[in-house]
Amino acid sequence: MAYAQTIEQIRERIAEHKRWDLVFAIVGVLSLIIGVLTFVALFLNMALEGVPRLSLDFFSNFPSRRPGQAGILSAWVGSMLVMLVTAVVAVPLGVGAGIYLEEYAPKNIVTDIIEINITNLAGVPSIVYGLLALGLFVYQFGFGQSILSAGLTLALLILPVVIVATRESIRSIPIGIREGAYALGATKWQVSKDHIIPYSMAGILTGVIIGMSRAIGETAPIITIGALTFIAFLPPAPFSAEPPYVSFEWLTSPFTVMPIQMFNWTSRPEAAFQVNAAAAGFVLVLMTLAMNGLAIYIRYRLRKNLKW
Amino acid sequence: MVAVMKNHVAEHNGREAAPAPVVKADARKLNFYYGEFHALKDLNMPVHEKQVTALIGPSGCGKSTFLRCFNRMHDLYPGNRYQGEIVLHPDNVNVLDPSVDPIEVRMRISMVFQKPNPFPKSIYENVAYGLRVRGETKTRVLNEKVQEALRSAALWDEAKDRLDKPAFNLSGGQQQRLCIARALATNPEILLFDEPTSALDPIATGAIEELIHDLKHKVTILIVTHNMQQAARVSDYTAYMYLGELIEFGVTDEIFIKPKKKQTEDYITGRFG
Amino acid sequence: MVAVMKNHVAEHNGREAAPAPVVKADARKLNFYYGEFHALKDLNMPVHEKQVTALIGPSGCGKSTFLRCFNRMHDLYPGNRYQGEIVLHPDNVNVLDPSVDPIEVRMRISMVFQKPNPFPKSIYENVAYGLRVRGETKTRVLNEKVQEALRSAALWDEAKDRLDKPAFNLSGGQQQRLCIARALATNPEILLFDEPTSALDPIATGAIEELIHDLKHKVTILIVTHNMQQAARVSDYTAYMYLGELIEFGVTDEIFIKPKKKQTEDYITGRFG
Amino acid sequence: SGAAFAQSALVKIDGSSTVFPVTEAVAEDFQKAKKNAIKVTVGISGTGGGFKKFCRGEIDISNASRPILKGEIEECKKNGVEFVELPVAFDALTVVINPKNTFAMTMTVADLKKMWEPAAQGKITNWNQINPAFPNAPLKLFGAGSDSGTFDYFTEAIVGKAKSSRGDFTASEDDNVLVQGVSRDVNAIGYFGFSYYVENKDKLKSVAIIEKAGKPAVAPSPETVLDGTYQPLARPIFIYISTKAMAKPEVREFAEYYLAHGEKLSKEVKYVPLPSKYYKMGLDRLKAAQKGTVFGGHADVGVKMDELFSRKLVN
Amino acid sequence: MSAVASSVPSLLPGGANSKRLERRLTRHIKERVIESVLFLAALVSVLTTVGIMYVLIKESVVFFQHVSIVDFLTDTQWTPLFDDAHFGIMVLLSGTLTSSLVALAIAIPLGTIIAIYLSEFAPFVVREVAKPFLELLGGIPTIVYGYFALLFVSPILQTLIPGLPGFSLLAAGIVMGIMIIPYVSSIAEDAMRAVPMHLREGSYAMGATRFQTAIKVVVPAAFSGIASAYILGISRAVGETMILAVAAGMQPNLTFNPLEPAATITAYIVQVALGDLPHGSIGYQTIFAAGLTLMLLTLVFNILGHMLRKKFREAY
Ligand SMILES: Nc1ncnc2c1ncn2[C@@H]1O[C@H](COP(=O)(O)OP(=O)(O)OP(=O)(O)O)[C@@H](O)[C@H]1O
Ligand SMILES: Nc1ncnc2c1ncn2[C@@H]1O[C@H](COP(=O)(O)OP(=O)(O)OP(=O)(O)O)[C@@H](O)[C@H]1O
Ligand SMILES: [Mg+2]
Ligand SMILES: [Mg+2]
Repeated sequence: MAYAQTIEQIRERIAEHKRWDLVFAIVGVLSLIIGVLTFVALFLNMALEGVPRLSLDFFSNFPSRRPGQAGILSAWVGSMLVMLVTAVVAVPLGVGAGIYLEEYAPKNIVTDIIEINITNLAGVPSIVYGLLALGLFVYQFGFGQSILSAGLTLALLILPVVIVATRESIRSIPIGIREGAYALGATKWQVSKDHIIPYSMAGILTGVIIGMSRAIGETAPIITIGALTFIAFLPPAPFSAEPPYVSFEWLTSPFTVMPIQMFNWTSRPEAAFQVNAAAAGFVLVLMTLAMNGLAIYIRYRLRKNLKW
Repeated sequence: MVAVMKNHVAEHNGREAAPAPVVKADARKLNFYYGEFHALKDLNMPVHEKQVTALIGPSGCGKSTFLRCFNRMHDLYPGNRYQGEIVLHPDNVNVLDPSVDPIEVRMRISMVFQKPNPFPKSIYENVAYGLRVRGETKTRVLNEKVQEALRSAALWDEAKDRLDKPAFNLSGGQQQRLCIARALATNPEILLFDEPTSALDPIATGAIEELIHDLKHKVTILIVTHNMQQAARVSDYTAYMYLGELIEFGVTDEIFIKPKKKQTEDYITGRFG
Repeated sequence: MVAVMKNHVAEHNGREAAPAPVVKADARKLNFYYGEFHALKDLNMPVHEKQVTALIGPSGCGKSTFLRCFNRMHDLYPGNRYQGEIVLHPDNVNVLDPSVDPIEVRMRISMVFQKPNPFPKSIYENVAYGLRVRGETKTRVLNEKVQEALRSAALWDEAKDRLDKPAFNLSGGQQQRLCIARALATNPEILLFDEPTSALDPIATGAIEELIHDLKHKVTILIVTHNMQQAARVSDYTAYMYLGELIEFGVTDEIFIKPKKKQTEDYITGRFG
Repeated sequence: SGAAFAQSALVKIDGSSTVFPVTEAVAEDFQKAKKNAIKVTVGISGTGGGFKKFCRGEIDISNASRPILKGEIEECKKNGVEFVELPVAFDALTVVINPKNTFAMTMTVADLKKMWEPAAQGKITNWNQINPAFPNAPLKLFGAGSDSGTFDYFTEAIVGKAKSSRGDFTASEDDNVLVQGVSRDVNAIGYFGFSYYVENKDKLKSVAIIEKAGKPAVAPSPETVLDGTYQPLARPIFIYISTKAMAKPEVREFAEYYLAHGEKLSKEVKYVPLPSKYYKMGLDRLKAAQKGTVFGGHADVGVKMDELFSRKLVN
Repeated sequence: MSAVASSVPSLLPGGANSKRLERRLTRHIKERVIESVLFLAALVSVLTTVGIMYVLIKESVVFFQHVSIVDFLTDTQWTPLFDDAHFGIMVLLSGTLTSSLVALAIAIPLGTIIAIYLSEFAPFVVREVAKPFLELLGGIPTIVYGYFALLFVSPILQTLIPGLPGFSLLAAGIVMGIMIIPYVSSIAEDAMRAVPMHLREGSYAMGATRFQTAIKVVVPAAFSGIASAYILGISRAVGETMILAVAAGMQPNLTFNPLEPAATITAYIVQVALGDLPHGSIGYQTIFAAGLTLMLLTLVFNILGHMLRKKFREAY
């Protein structure tokens, strides 16, 4: 009141500012719509083209030169197995690294290097991981173009994502819980295994699944490893009825994955293969969707039990 | 209930603080640094066995810092530095000595925090955690000790039918008593409280104060509070701190009735802080 | 400094609280709900012009909730609901009326928070923020008002050589004074303080209390504190709240010397809380 | 056990993406014929990638869209890998234009050279610079990626020197991308494998090629390739079989199956099969385990069909 | 001191000293072992970088024995596989940078706007639904985006910009930008939401509107996190492969004009990886030199980002 401006002037100002609020809200919604519409357009496009092609046969057939008989059996099985290796490698490594950095790491130059390194790795192009894998896993270690090589490559690729998610999740645990455990005489490892890991599981799993949904669609690094495309058989089963019951032979088996199968089909001359590619793409996006849905569900379930 | 408590305390302070008590722990020339910041300056103070010692002083004077030296909580964060000693009797160990394992110190000296911090586990598992950490696995022993601790923390009746329910379903005051039970389950020699009631409502506060009074017969207690009335009600000895220094230490009644230092008097009468 | 302050306040309370003051704002049958939770119950209370009114009461009684009704802070979160009125004089506007723009209310009624919360900007820009929000762009006007506000907040001497430095470089007490300067720069009609010193050390606290005392001549002040001594020192009127209700309201000296209600007395004498 | 069986009965093939469709078709039928007792994998690491693995002994058969080169032969020698060279089909590189283009239906090799030689870079940018009869319209070029056998062959055949080309054209490893490019631009011209043209006849038009002045314009078709008149852009494609791998019955069986059914299957995937007798000759070469290449480590152009078997094998 | 140490075993009441000592020792050893294992897990990321650098440098060294670094950096032509070979990485770099700039010109403003909108404006439900939905954009195989750019976006652009070729950095860049939006918006939004509420309340209490609060207080306070989002977006743009391989034209063209077709480093690498080149040839080694360039490029961005974040790290 004592202020130079009258109430009327202030109201005018406010009205003017609120117009900006409105303008921005509209721009925001529009931007959001651009993103969402692109997704919907891509998805519908694939769905319209690919869905008619979907049938049980499409999932249970091997690739074929005849588009009508070609299926994605080896591709989806391959993708699943590669993802399995990726998860089995990336989760313990990522969680271990995350715990080390949050709970154990002293403030020194080694820790700094590791930290900078992780941010940096998150930005390294996936194709460069392909070059690493080709030089290291395929040749140096002699794993060849196997499920193992591909799984390891993708595991390294998503490792930064898992580490970052783990750390974020650990950081959200209130300091009081941690101190409460230490005050009872728990050791670092006891605190980590009894508290830190269980309570941060929701965040960790979310990170893992986000990483995996990126990995499952990756084409470039697997092409660089040397992609196999015609695989009309499945890797040996991991379990058998006779001793030793469990076999790891599938790890070294040749394989193909969904994006490679898609890539192969898109570069075929016959138009019918383009339809197959769309159908495979549709399935792949559904797989990603399912994984994301799973992530949301897990997050919801686990968070429900955590209140602080 | 408030009235009952008052009587309790008054009667008690008058009767029991008199006989010269045994020293359970002894801070000697204790200095503490948060990196460059000198948070505790040359503290000398005894903690008497099976008595309640209260630490009072304005915010930021170093009460929590002092308390957390006793169970080496500061070891958890880098850059912290102790100097001097806190000697634990009867075995005469300096708990601050680097060669002493902080984990063993914490097994002997338990702590209850300002905000109730139960683990997101069941009530039972919360209380049993300290025992499990010590490697106890026998269900019979665990059951027994959990029950005993919950009884001591006056929570047994409220909790006995829901031991496997999440601790978060308890009210704030119950949660704080659960944290006390958790600290008691391992039979600590000293129990540290850092403003245990500041997050609680008056009724829960009364219950905790009563509990502290009852526990005194079992364990040595050191409590930080910035509620002077609370210090007067529950403690046998009071230490007044200011800017990292121990200004005055003595029997609670004396400190509150006729403090030796002007500074203490100003604080207690509310002239500042 | 503490001593000086005391004199100030005593002299002041004795001399100035007497003449019947003008009502600046008036809460009438105020109810407030956090979703289902009924946090304020039928509050009726006047706020007197150019006087300091203190809200006291145990933790969780609704002091902050009440204070934040005055500038419609609760509008920021979904699910909150007001009932009743807070009428602002002399123009007799009910600030809680949905047709009243909360932004306009906030332009008239400023607030200082518990934890100093300067913006990540320079000292100058922090103080100028409210003016810029109002569309002031003239450098001359801004300079003048910033200087005036910093002087009123007793920060000018410390800040004048570093106006373009980040506000984060200030100490806690300086940051809080900066937040006061920020709130003052727009000449608010009422200034709300929510425990403005609880994050500060005793010396910074003293400085802020002195400042509040000086500001009273310029602006109507409503302050939440859970330090009763502080309420006694700085306020002309005191309201005691408990569990969302206003238990007692009156001239500070009377409330502290002979409260009408037993409940108020118990709280003030520290029998609980 | 089953696992051991899987291990021994695996045929590993890798290499050119150009040869892939033919080999894939053979592999598919072969596996069916063997009731899946023998497994076959076919990769697409490119001819170069295929030979690299082949010479390291990692794979049994290499798909190649060009003959093996000197360096690769040496690499193989170093590792003691010897091979049998088998031509399996023809690919007719097809020069295509937009269907709306009515002026460039036939072109001479000289015209194409003018268009593609390195000297043309940045200078020949308009159709009427090729031939004054052509309209005044910008020239848009589409071609194979410079790392491909197709590129090598085209440059050698048209410009006269392998890998000698202008650089300012749109290149892609994926021929569908080129199909898109040419079909959407009236002024475009490009080249790729015959099968892509066949599948996209509605979007593209092929250019009839005049090899030399005085010769007739010949459009690509299975017939013109077989009778040898579509020159110089018809090229043979090969598989190379490691002699060591031939010791394995499944590899040998596969190779024999390839030659027995190659004619039918390559036609099915829109490649131009060799005349029947050449598959017979290939089978003989396989049975006799005649090692080496007839090209002496160069990527020759315009090899006559019978030269594939009549020339001397060197290894 | 040593006297104290010897009295330690009696720290816990009851029980034999030697047994206690032994238990402490096992506990100590167990803790050390676990710490070492966890440290090794953390070290894997460093080893990955070392591995990448080793592989790239090993092959690049051979390459640079044949091609001088000066030529590599200054030549204006990139025809490594031609008869007349030139190795001017600038050509690929120009394509990489131009396409990235186009992508970032889309992703950074849109991503930031979406982040601000979601964090400061959107109702709870919109935010909870829109965010995972947007993140799905990142889960679509990039090859699908490639064809989207070529078959959908390119024709539209051609009608808007007459004379635009069917393949262009613009079309590829725009689609790449859309693909990157979720990376930018998601991280930026996290950063904004981490800004403590009391800062926002401070601004609202001054009578600021949502927009003013968002722009003047939240964004500056979250700047270091927003910078991380941008850096990650840049890295993604620079490293994106399949979209460019399909839609950008693969024409080694030294140009900064987005309306032209051009080749990028990544597109070149994947092209060669699929091609018919003999391995071990100079042509083949170019992909490692190109990969090294790419790696160094992202490294520079990341280090810049790290420094930027350090400088702007807020202490609220
Ligand atoms: N981790 C830390 N790093 C640096 N300084 C610290 C840290 N923790 C506390 N301090 C400082 O040490 C001093 C003592 O803090 P302490 O928490 O012990 O105070 P307190 O007496 O418990 O106060 P309160 O009543 O507010 O809890 C304060 O000045 C505080 O700012
Ligand atoms: N956002 C919220 N949602 C639901 N309940 C709330 C919310 N904020 C506060 N409350 C509840 O409203 C009551 C009053 O809270 P308020 O913060 O006003 O108390 P206070 O008197 O300021 O206490 P303190 O001294 O601890 O600041 C408390 O019971 C509190 O739990
Ligand atoms: Mg404290
Ligand atoms: Mg409050």
